[in-house]
Amino acid sequence: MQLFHNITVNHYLVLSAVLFGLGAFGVLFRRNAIIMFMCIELMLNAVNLTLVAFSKMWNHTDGQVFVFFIMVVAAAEVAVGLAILMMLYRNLHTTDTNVLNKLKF
Amino acid sequence: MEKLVTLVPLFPLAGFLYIIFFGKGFSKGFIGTLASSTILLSFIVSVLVFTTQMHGAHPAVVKVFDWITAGSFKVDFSFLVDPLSSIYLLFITGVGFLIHVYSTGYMHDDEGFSRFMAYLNLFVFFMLILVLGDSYVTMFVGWEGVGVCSFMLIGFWYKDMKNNDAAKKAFIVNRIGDLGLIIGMCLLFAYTGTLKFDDLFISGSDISGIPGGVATAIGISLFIGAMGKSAQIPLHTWLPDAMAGPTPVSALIHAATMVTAGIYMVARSSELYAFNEVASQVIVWAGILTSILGATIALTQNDIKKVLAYSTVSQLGLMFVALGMGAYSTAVFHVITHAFFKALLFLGSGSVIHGMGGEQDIRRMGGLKKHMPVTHLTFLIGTIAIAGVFPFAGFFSKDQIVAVAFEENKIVFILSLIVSACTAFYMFRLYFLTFHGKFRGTHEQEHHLHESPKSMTIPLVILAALSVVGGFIGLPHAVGEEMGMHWHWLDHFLQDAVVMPSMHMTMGTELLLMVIATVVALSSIAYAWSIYKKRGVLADEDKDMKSSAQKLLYNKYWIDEIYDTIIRKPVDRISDFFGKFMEPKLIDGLVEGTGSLTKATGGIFRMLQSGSLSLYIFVFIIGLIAILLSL
Amino acid sequence: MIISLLGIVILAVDLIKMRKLVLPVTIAGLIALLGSCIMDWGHHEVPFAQYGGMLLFDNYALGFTMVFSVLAIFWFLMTSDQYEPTSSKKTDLYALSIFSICGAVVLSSYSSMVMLFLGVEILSIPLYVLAASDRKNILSNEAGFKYFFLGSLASAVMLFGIALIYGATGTFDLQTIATTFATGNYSGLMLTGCILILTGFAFKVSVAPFHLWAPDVYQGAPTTITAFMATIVKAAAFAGMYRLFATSFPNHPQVVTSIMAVMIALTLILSNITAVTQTSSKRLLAYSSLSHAGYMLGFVMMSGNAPAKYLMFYTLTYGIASMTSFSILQHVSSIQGGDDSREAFKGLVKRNPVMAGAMTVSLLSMAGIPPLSGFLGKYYAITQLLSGDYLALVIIMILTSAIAAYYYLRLIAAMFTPIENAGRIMTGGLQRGMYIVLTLLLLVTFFAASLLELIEV
Amino acid sequence: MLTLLLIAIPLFMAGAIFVMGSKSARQLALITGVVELLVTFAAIWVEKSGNNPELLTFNKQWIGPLGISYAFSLDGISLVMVLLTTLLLPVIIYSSFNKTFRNPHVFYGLMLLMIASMIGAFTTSDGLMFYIFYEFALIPIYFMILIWSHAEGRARITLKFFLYTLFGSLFMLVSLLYVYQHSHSFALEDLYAAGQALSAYEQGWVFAGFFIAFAVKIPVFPFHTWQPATYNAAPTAGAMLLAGIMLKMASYGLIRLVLPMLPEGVAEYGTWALVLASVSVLYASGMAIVQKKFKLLIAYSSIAHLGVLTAGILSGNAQGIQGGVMEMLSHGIITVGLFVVYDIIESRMSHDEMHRMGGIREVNPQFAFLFFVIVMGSVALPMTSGFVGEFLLLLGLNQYSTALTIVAGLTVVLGAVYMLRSFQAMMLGTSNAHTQHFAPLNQQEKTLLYIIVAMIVILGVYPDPILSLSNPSVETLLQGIH
Repeated sequence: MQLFHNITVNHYLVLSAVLFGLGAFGVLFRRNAIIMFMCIELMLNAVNLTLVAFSKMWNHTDGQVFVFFIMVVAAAEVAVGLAILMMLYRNLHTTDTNVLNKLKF
Repeated sequence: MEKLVTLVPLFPLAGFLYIIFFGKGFSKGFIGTLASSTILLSFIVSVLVFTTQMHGAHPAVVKVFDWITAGSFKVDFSFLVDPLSSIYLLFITGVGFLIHVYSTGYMHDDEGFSRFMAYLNLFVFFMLILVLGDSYVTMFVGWEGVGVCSFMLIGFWYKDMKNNDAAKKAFIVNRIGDLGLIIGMCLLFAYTGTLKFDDLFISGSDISGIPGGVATAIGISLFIGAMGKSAQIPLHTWLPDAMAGPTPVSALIHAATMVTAGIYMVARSSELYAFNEVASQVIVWAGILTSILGATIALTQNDIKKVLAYSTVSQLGLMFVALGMGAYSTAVFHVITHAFFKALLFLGSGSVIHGMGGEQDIRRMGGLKKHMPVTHLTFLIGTIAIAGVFPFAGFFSKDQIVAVAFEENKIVFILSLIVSACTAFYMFRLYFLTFHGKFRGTHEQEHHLHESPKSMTIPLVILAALSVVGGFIGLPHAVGEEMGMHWHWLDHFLQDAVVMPSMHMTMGTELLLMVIATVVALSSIAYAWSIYKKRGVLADEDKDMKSSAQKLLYNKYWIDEIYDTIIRKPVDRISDFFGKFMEPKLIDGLVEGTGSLTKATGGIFRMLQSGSLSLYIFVFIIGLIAILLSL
Repeated sequence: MIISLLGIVILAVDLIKMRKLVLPVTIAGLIALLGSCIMDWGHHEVPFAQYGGMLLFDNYALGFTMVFSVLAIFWFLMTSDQYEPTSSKKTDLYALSIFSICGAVVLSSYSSMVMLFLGVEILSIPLYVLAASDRKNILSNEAGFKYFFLGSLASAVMLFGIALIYGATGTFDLQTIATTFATGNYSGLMLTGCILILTGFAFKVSVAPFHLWAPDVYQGAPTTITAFMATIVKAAAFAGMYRLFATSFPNHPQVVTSIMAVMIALTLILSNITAVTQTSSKRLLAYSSLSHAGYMLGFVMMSGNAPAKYLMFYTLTYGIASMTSFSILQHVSSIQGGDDSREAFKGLVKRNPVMAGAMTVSLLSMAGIPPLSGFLGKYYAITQLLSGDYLALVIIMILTSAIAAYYYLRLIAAMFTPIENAGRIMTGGLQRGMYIVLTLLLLVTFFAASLLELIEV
Repeated sequence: MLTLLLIAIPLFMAGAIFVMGSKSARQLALITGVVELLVTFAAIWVEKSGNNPELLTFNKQWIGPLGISYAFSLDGISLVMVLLTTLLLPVIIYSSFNKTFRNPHVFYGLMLLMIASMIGAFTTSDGLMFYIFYEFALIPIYFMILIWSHAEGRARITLKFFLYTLFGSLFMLVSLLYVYQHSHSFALEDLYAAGQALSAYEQGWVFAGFFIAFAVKIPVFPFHTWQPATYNAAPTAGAMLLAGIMLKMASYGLIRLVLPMLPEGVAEYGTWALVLASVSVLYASGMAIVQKKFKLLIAYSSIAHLGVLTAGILSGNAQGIQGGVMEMLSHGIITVGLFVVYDIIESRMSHDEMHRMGGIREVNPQFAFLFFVIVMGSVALPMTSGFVGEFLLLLGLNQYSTALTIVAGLTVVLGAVYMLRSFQAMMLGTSNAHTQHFAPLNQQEKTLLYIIVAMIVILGVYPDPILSLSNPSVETLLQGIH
């Protein structure tokens, strides 16, 4: 347990930065829309983590309140996103984003 | 009294306007009388003005109206009445009147008669403005005005493109001179702040402040203007071509009046030249060269008017010699006498041409003596006068020039003697070939031969008389004393207007020079007589000209051809280059190029918008990283 | 104030029932909103706080709300004939658009990062749907998807930024943040956060290099929606951005400014030059609206000293112009069976003079030709930049605006080139009315610009 | 007040004509033109009489903090320019009477709109207002050419014209704003003060901005390539408006804005501009010599003349400016005259290729005579309006550089070359199959030509009213500099 006692806010920051980066790279390199959603969620969670860490640091709860907001919004976003994806799937029968290049130049 | 001078140019103008706008439907007789009478009226007024000047009235400036105002530059439209302008008035209106009368006869059968008279009136108007103007600008008005009149009159028979080309050439060559004149005026204004004669010369003499180099530049550029008008090398080529116009025009414009505008202008600026050695030398040499050139070419010409034209060129050259040597009044003297006898000769030739039904080639003439006695007699007088035989008008004026040359520069002196020798020769060649021997023209021409009507012969007679006595206004000292007459009257008359040379020549030399001049003249007359009268030699046809010298002269030193190759062709070629390449390809190409360049870059930028989501994300994140790194 | 805000929300909810009344009610609501703004105007010495001071209705907010409502009114009126009055689509459309207008209002009035975030999302989420609202049309789907996806990515980035700033300052309140780093020497955390938020906004307002989505989405989305996005949404995004930078980072370090400068330059060059090669007029207008984003960013960049009213003026005039052009484009291309190339506009002057006139004026206004208000807007932008000695930027602006004139004029020229067998295009009286009004507005605002000097924002 | 009237009348009438529709549009337009002329005369009378000058100025704060205001004032120079506009307006309108346009009310509406904005530019005493009017005048003419031209690829040509001039004037905007940064007001006198306060080097750059803008519009080599094509494409009335009045806004701008604002910039860093102007005399003359079409000849000849104009004005002394003012007036009249001649020929021959004509004088001497007078005006013969202007310009230019004067002065020679060539080719010689049925002038054409010829001659013989009108203003302008 000693191990976990000297964990400072910086560790959290690093962790969330890593998470955020992971999400970003996921978005960057995956082609499957679903996976890409996941990555974005990952990024959002990274943000949440940061906020919580900070609100602990400043020890007041604003940050944590904000986290809830984020969760709600994220949920809404995902709902919309999935709806659009459904529609897309209905028209294209795939979730590969590479096919989405009708609009160009 | 001076106020009246405004009327002098007014009459001809009125005549012009009336004929142009209301002249329709009037008889030729009426038009002719109207046109001539306007000039007569001006002549009368001129006489009045002249007499006042003769009785020593002070030079006066008569303001007509405000004209140009620009900051410190202010020019009124106003006239300067002084001895110089008044004497010019006199012979312009005088000779002008005679030639108007002559024209009523000469042009009688031409359908453009009234137009012709109108143009003549307009010309006289501008000529009067030229000599009356009290500043270079006002003078320039007349200067250009006579130019355009000569354009209209040379190209009077506009259906023949040859005439139009001659007219255009005259106008454009004159324009080159005018550019010089304009530059001269600009410089003058830049250094003195005025262009009025009385500020510059008479009262103020602001010109003393001009640095020497600039003064030379001014002198020369003004002289370039004179070259254009008075047909001096290298701008002389237009004058012979100008003979395409009706003969009265040649007489009035291209012999008596307009072409002497250059002399007038230089004389007017005598203060400027008097103390300017370089410019004066330029004038002398340009003058004497032109004189030689004209005289030599005239030796071989076979077109009666061309001969007279080249003789005019060479006479003008002599006048410039006088000017360049500081003998301004002498030049004016020669201008006047020349106006008399050259007008006479041209009108005479006109009468001949009229009689010959338009024929101008002396090789088709001969023996006209018996057919047209009056013409013959007057023409002979004119010939003697120009040849410079005592006591005809030409003798005195020319002799004065020679005398000055003797004083100033021996080489020029010799050359001027050669010129007068040539003059005597070609004039008598012309005379003999035209009036003596047997008729060489066609039969219907011979049948058609007749003496010209009174309206033409009377002016001839009057001018002949003037050519005889005209010289007495400038009798040399020696002769003057002998005859107990007023000598150098003209010089005394002009001394307020122009700078006077300091001539101190013993009577002995004066007489000697006269003798030399007379001998030269008489001997070459005799030579001409021996060839063309005694041996009855005829002028060669174009084809059988042998000696290259003869060819050279006959083709006028090929100067026109040379100009064609070194000026006209290059200009055309350059313009062509502009039109074909520079404009469409180069300049517009650059303009259009920017447009197509933009399009091209647009094409490249489009590629960024490939439409693939992954690229967009990639760019997004790269951008983000880039920014973060830039911190 | 808040009443009318709620009013819209309620209205939007109960739309689902009485469909006939939708339009009138909406308009009424918006007019009420407008009215209340005008009434509350000027009491800015005691700003009108909501939600425990998380929304702050100062003149800035009121001003922008007015801009939104004006634009919205026009938009509703012009699009009123797009859908038959009793389709469910229509009501959804209205509801969603009104929601996102709420988002816009929030964005113009937030005083806390939380509200900022919420505003952005409320603004965006309905738009994702709207963009994709043409269900059968693959292009529309694609547009919706791209927009949604990149949008959420951007909001994630923005959120991270917010989080960092929270970390650096321990508050979400704009004023407090400002005071924490009033000196202007930011901690790394703060700066990073600031940049991240900037990036997020840069995406929303579509300035380079975060603009790539915009042309595709604008082209793919139904034209009416494009009009909505290009005008109201853009205005809202800028309102939010400006508010943030004006209040929280009034004296942000040079690097931020220079980043913006680069963004502006990139945007202007890329958008204008790419626009030259466009064949589809819709996409052309998309690029043109990008280039305008460049100008508006100029105001944000100078937010230190540039009064907000110039931005308002720009958004309003630009909004009017581009809304008009989009809606005319919509008419024409629908007549031409979806063809929106320059050909489609040939001979418009014969086929419908009013339309042609309105289109011409709006295009010229966007090109910034005096005496159309577009010129004044650009003029303000340029003067702002000059006052900060960004001569290079100004030069770029001017060069590119010449390029812009090129593509606008080609469209105009097309409208005035006669064609044979030109059938007239019919427009509803309402539309015709709107066009005339808008045209006049574009002219009048130029001369009325003196009013701008009276108001204090 | 009168100034406001001058702008308001055409503005209002434009609207009125537009609303009232096609019938009697031209008559209304003509009446407007005449009324404008009368108002101008009234203004001139007020200026000359010297009492209650407040009639000539109008000043209303527009955008205070930005220092923009609706400020108009008529001094001598402006009055001459306004006179130019209002003299030519009736002529131009009347010259279009023998033509039938598709919906004329739009045509004349636009024309009057343009007139209004040009008068605005000539009379405003606010820098930005000048820019605005200057720019706005583009729009009507653009549409006039675009819609009423029959030329091939007019869309392209007009686009080029519009973009080119717009592009140029944007540089002016930058320069203007740059000075504004120091003056914080667009009132001209403030701009003058601020501009003169700049270092000569800065002034040089600001001048460059202005000059490019104006050089495109005047136009000066090498920025001229839009012009001949545009003239060629434009309906004659449009070409007249362009050449006669509109392009004068630029040269007026040189006098009104550049010289007083950036004297040192022009004097020390402006040489290149004068050189360009002088070169364009030669270049355009060369181009004019090779032209086959009369309309293009007119275009290039006017470039040549305006080259002299530009150089003379930039020499920045009283003679140059006075000459500029005079030349603008006379060049406007003469160019319009030449276009009238073109119209007459074109309407009869249905082409304007000079080498295919000839002998028209034989068939129609009256026309030939009037044409000849106009030609003489164009070659700046004394006693025509052309001379006074050109002579003063050269007089002024010479004080800057004699070399340039010689170059620019060559217009005296070359002008004669191309004008006489064309006159000879078209009018002289014997008539051919094309020309022998050259119809006599009808009443309208006679009237037009006589009016123009009268203007040319009267202004040439007695230019004093114009010169003495502008001279005081020019001198005050120059006092402002030194």
